Amino acid sequence: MAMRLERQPDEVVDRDVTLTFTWNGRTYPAYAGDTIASALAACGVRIFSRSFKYHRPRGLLTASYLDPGCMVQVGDEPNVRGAHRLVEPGMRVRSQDTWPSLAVDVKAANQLVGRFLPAGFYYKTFMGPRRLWPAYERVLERFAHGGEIPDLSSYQRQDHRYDQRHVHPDVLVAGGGPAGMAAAVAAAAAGATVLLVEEEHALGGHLRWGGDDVRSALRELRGRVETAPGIEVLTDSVVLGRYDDNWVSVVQRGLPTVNERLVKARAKSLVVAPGLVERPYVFAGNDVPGVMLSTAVRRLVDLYAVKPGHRAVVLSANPDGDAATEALRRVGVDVAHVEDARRGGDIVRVHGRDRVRAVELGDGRRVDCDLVVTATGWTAPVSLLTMAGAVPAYDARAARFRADPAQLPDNVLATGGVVGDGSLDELVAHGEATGRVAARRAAAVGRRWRAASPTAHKQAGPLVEVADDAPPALPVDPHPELFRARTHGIVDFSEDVSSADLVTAVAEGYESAELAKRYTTATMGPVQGKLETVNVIAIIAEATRRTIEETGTTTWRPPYAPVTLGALAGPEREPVRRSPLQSWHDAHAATPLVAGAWIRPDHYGDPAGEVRAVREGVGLIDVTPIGKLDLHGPDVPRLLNLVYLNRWSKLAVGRVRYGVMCAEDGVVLDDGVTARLGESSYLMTTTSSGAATVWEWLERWLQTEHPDWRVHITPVTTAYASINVAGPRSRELVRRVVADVDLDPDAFPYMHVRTGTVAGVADCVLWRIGFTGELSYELHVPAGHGLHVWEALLAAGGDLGARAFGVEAQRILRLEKGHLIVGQDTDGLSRAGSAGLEGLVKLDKEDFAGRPELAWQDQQRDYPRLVGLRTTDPTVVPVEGSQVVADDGGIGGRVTSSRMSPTLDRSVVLAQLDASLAHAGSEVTIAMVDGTRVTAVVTAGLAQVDPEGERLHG
Amino acid sequence: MMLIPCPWCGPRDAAEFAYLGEPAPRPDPTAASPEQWRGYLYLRHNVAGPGTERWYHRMGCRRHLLVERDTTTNEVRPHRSHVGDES
Amino acid sequence: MVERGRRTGPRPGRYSALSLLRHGVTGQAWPAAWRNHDMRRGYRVVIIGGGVHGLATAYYLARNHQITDVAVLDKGYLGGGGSGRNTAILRSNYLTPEGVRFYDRSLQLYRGLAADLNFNVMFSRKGHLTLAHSDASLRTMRWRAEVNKLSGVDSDVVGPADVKRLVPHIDTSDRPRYPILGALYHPPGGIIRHDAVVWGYARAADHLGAHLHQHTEVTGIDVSGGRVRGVRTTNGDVAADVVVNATAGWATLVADMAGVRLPVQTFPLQAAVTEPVKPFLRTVVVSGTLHVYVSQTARGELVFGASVDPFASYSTQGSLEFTEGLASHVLQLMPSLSSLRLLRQWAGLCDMTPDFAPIMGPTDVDGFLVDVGWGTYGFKAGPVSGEAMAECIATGRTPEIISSFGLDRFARGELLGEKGAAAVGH
Amino acid sequence: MDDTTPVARSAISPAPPEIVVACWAVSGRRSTGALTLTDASPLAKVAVRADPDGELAQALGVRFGRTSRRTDALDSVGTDVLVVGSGPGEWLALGAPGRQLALTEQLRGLLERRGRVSGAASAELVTVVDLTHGRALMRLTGPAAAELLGRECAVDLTDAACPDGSALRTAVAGLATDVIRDDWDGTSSYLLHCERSSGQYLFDSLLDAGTELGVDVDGFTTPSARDERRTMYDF
Repeated sequence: MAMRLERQPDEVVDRDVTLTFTWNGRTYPAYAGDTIASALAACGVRIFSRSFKYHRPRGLLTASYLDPGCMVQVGDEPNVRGAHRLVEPGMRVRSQDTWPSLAVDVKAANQLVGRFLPAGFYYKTFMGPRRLWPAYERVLERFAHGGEIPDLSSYQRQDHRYDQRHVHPDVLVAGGGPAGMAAAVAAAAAGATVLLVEEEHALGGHLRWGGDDVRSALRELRGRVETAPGIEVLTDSVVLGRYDDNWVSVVQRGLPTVNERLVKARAKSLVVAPGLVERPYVFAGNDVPGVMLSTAVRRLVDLYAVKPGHRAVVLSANPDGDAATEALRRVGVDVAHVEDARRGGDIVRVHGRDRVRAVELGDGRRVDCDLVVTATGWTAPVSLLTMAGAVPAYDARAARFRADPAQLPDNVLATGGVVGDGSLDELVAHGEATGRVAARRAAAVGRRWRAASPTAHKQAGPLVEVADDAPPALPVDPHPELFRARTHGIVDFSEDVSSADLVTAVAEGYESAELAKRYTTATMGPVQGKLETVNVIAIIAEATRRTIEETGTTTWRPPYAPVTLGALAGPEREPVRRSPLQSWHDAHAATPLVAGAWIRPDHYGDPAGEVRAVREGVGLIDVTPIGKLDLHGPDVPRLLNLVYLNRWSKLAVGRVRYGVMCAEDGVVLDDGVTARLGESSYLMTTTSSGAATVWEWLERWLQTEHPDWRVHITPVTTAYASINVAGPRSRELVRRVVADVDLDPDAFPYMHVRTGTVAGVADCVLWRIGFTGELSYELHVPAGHGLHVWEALLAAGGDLGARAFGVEAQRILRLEKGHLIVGQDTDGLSRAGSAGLEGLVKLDKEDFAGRPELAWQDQQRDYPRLVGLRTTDPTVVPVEGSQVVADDGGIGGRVTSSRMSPTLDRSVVLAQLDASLAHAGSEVTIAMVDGTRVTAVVTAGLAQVDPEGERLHG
Repeated sequence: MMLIPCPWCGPRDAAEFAYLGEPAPRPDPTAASPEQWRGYLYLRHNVAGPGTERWYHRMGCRRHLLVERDTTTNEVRPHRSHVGDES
Repeated sequence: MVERGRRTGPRPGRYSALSLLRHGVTGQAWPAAWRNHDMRRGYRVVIIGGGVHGLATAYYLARNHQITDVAVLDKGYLGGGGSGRNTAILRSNYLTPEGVRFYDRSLQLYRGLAADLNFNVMFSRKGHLTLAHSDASLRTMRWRAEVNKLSGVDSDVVGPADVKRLVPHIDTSDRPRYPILGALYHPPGGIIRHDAVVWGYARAADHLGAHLHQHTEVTGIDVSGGRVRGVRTTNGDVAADVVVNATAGWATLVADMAGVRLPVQTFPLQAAVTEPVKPFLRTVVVSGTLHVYVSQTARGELVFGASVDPFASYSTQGSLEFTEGLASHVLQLMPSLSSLRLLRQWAGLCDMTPDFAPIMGPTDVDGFLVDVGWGTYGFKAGPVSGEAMAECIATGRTPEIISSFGLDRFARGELLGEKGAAAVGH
Repeated sequence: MDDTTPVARSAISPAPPEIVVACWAVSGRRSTGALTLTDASPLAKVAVRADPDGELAQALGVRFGRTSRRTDALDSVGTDVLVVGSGPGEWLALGAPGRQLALTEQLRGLLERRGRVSGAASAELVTVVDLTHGRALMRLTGPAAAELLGRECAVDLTDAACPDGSALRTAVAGLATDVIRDDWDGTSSYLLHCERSSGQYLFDSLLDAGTELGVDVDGFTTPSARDERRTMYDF
């Protein structure tokens, strides 16, 4: 550790703990608390990456998270901020984007041709011939800048854990510098719960490298934070965004259990205290390793005890530059020259390629050195303030954009450097006053919310809104306006965009700041403008001969800091729904079928055999996902009349009826059967995918159009396990397990409902309906007993050939019978007539959903129809989605459902056809997916098996 | 994430609600002309600014409610018909 | 706005590798890509909206119909709306024959655009893969593929093994929740540099004589006797024979100025981009079920999009829940991306129609035309829309290729069936 | 209940050992952890709908957002019934396992017993539905319970906003769930009530979210354990 200094008073490294890690395959030592960059810099490493476009060597610039020159690959994690990430034992760190090595980068040849690659050069060439562009594209891709993501095969889920947490602080303080800490303490003292979020690894902000003068103040502030009740501190955490109603996202890094955590806060007050970000200076060679900001110097020296160079030249425009000079001198760096920008000093050029050799001053003098330090001004990171609605304005006197706190909503306040300057005492006083206001406003919001919420105990007295006493204004110090020297240099270090590029863009007509940025890609890289945005605007202003104010404002889009997809996603939470019979399906090798959130058995290995069992004997299918709604009240018939196409006024107790619902545009919405169980009790079923939609649809009619109707709806889909027992021998089977219901066809005919005891389970509902076209009983069993009844049925029906059938067999059975599936045999434009449902539409009812559209459809004849098709070649099964081709070559319809029928031993097909083709007996042509054509004839009805319905009614 | 002022549950995250949009009065289904009916189906004012809209508290009390929202800022207030319902 | 006449110099020089070299050697500055003009008192055609639709309309008016007395007005900078906020995906695998034919023409124009405009728009034919996670979506994809094939568009349903081959990072294992049952593969689809399309059209339209007026907001539209007379702007009143509403996000507000009501609601559409990583994703990947689409740019960034926000709004602030949903859905598909970082999110405004198809052509006000209601798929239709709108203006007749997109279809109750393919199908 | 009554199964698979309590197959596991999750699905669960300001609301004496533990006439056996104001004009009554029929009858008869005739046209519409089999119910207990729920639920569950005796419905792990604060002997405890088919999902999600906090599965307590500590019957 050749560049490691002797122990520094404020250092954060623990010299008692030495770790090792590798950098590009070589082992390096580090102390606990070192960042990757500080450990490497302590060992004399100066180059950490290559730049994006020209592959110029890059060293440390800010020595912070924002450092654009220190993006590295750590294990399988790309784009790690090496100047922020702490070294862990055994860490494998590699440089990114270098070939063959960091020291010798072949792509650096781009530097030599840079003059031919001006901003936007790629727009100006390779327009043709067209076939050459893809080849060039591949070359461009090689220059993609960044690390590598792991292959799926090598990705270990357990090494990549992320989670999330919701918090509800009264006050959230973004930034743990002096003002932020003071705000947190004052808010807590006023009774608020506080979340204090700090980006760095410790609280303190710039006090951490402030030296002797502020050391005791820092200790005291930290002590107050620690002892104050109700403050939770998150370090190595960043507020990413402020969204509607103070919904604030925070990423928490460096946790032992998870890679990253997303903290989602509903903050009653947000205090924005991010301090200031030091701004680089634009001049020729400003990206040569060895050029760094004054804050980088102080971080390296004070926090990590690393000597940034041997011989330095400092360009200082402010006290922080002077302090950096002091720090350098203190640790024995030879400060060869200090150029004071406040007195017109300037530097115009750095000499050297992979390291600083010398610097040329404004007056032409040349000074040999290996370190150039600039302190030319600050950027206020107003991101959270702009997200809250503030529009930052340029303040020429302070040489930075500032946000006017008056533009902020009541629940957002700002303190510290982002607002103004001032002594430490002034900053702390401002923070405290801001914290108090934040706490008071939060208390008022909390009282309002609790008063509106039925869970909290009601407030005793009326709400008292407390008057604000606004914090005193912070002074704003004058600062010289320094953006660019008279030479051109890099403006956006991550994107390798120079000031010359911006000038070119403006000259070519891209005068708006937004256009110039887009044309050059300035501010689009990983740093997202935090370092360069003000310089960019200043240079565009200069090029367009406008003022900075006229040129624009700084735009900051969330997130403020990059955040992993893993943290945003959190742990995987995708609700799934399981039937009470699922364990049986799993144990019997059912092939699972994902249907919405439900997992269903598609088949048990032999769908055709399952079909035959139903047609010939008896089969059982788990239909639990069918939606079920308990409807109760005297006005249920009115509701049914309104939502169904057909009439429901006279449904007798014990009867079941089929109904179809349409939306107000007449398009088919859902279908199902509804039973009348008692005088004012009904049980409605819906399709399984439509269950939630139908429930909301009914509630919508009741709540918004007919609030006077007396109907209660209770969703009971999974109160029952639903088992359909289908087949000619179903009655025989059901009789064996049901004692208290007369199953005689006359006593319990088709489309009737009974309640009874099944296999010892009371309160079961039995319907006689038949989606499969067979005699069948649908048993709705209290869900906890579903498995018992299912197993009892299978056991009782062994000699009848009873077996389970899955969704696939059911689809075949219903298709043979010509029963449609809403959403498959209908689409988003199918009105009732197009689904073969004209007969259900009762236009003599005064009102029902979609009535006018269906009345108008009834008057025209040219709408598409659902028909059955019989292919000329019975072995041909046109795939669902196959198109029917009209005589003119256009599309005349499509196959909506098709299967090989085990019952008929030929294909069965439903299709939606144009009216002109949809006559029984007409021959149509189907385009098969392999390009061949087959013919088919439109059948008389939709049902191919038992069109008379004898089996069903048996 | 916006807070929707549910008149029954208090302020809740918008993600708990379904947005049903600007309410349109339903014409008389027996007398409406095609223009009137399709206006009801398809035409909305699409205001840029404060407007009234309906939401459904799907994850909560399952009640429909009205709010006033400024569509340019997403500032939400309870609709006047709900103000004073619950104190 | 103060007219800044200092750049009325030579028309833009031709771009080529040779000219790049020459400028590199001589250090000579490039001419401006377009010029600033004084606003005339009147134009034959005023186009409201300086995005890809408006600029393409101006370009084809001049190129195909020799109509150059044209002004394009934009309240901000060129391409600052949807044209600069979309995810730049091109495809033509729509569901209806009308849709397929229309977007296929657009793709055809896009393929020749770089040469046509002398501006490299960097069309990258990556192929476009729409994943199916259920039987129902597989069925819809087969339907789309068959319609596409009959219209001569390269599109087919492929199996999980093909998906894996095209995108090795996709998890095609037997996961319970969103299994990958197959995909609709559309090799001609891809991505393009959206800003370059805007700039290329702007430069070419300017070159042919159209006037581009940035930072000029339309504040009113003059209509009398049932026909349009001109527009009022923040830059003065302008008479016009034809006014075209080619805006997105503000379509209803602009139409209201002419007294025309549109069945449009405005929803934000959000997008996001990650930090760059080495290229690994060669294909555009879409999952309608998971509401996500993703592609990797030549710069290495992943660009993500989703479906529109769940509620109407004119706010482009963006939301956290969008990025959360996006990330969780992307990781469902490609779990090994978990340590990749999201860099930036943004939002644009989409004018949604009831049937997810646009509204194009004449209105009840003579001379007031619309090219609106573009939902989430306006960018990919830019060239063909410009071409068709230009023809519509020049001939006074609605070209056949947009005849099914007329405003009157809603009152007739004859909606188009594009919803299934357009809702999230980028 | 006689011996022939079949054993009912909850939506949540019991952690071993599996035992039968009150004709429900449940977990007999005993945890001494500080944060426990228990499948309480065997409890009788009865939903009530009525006018939020009507007579039944008065008779129940619980408003939306709050709970009340009653030992009075609601259940003739005299075990506790927890009446939850689960929505505007909605209540959820939780009772001892197997008591759902009795509880349903009691609730249906509540107004009659107050001298009302249910058939009368002017009578308030009251709906009572037994949801014992239709819902999953679990109890999360421990000082860190709110913190665990904060991983999966966006609503403020701090004491000021959600004190003991609170009831609300919101999304937990993306699922519509009744969250009922019902402390045990001063220890934070929440009942979570959701649609049955997603019960296992919710249970697993809470276990996953609580790994870091040390959440442990505790079984459904038997009546004989009643003397030793509060049981699920007391819920």
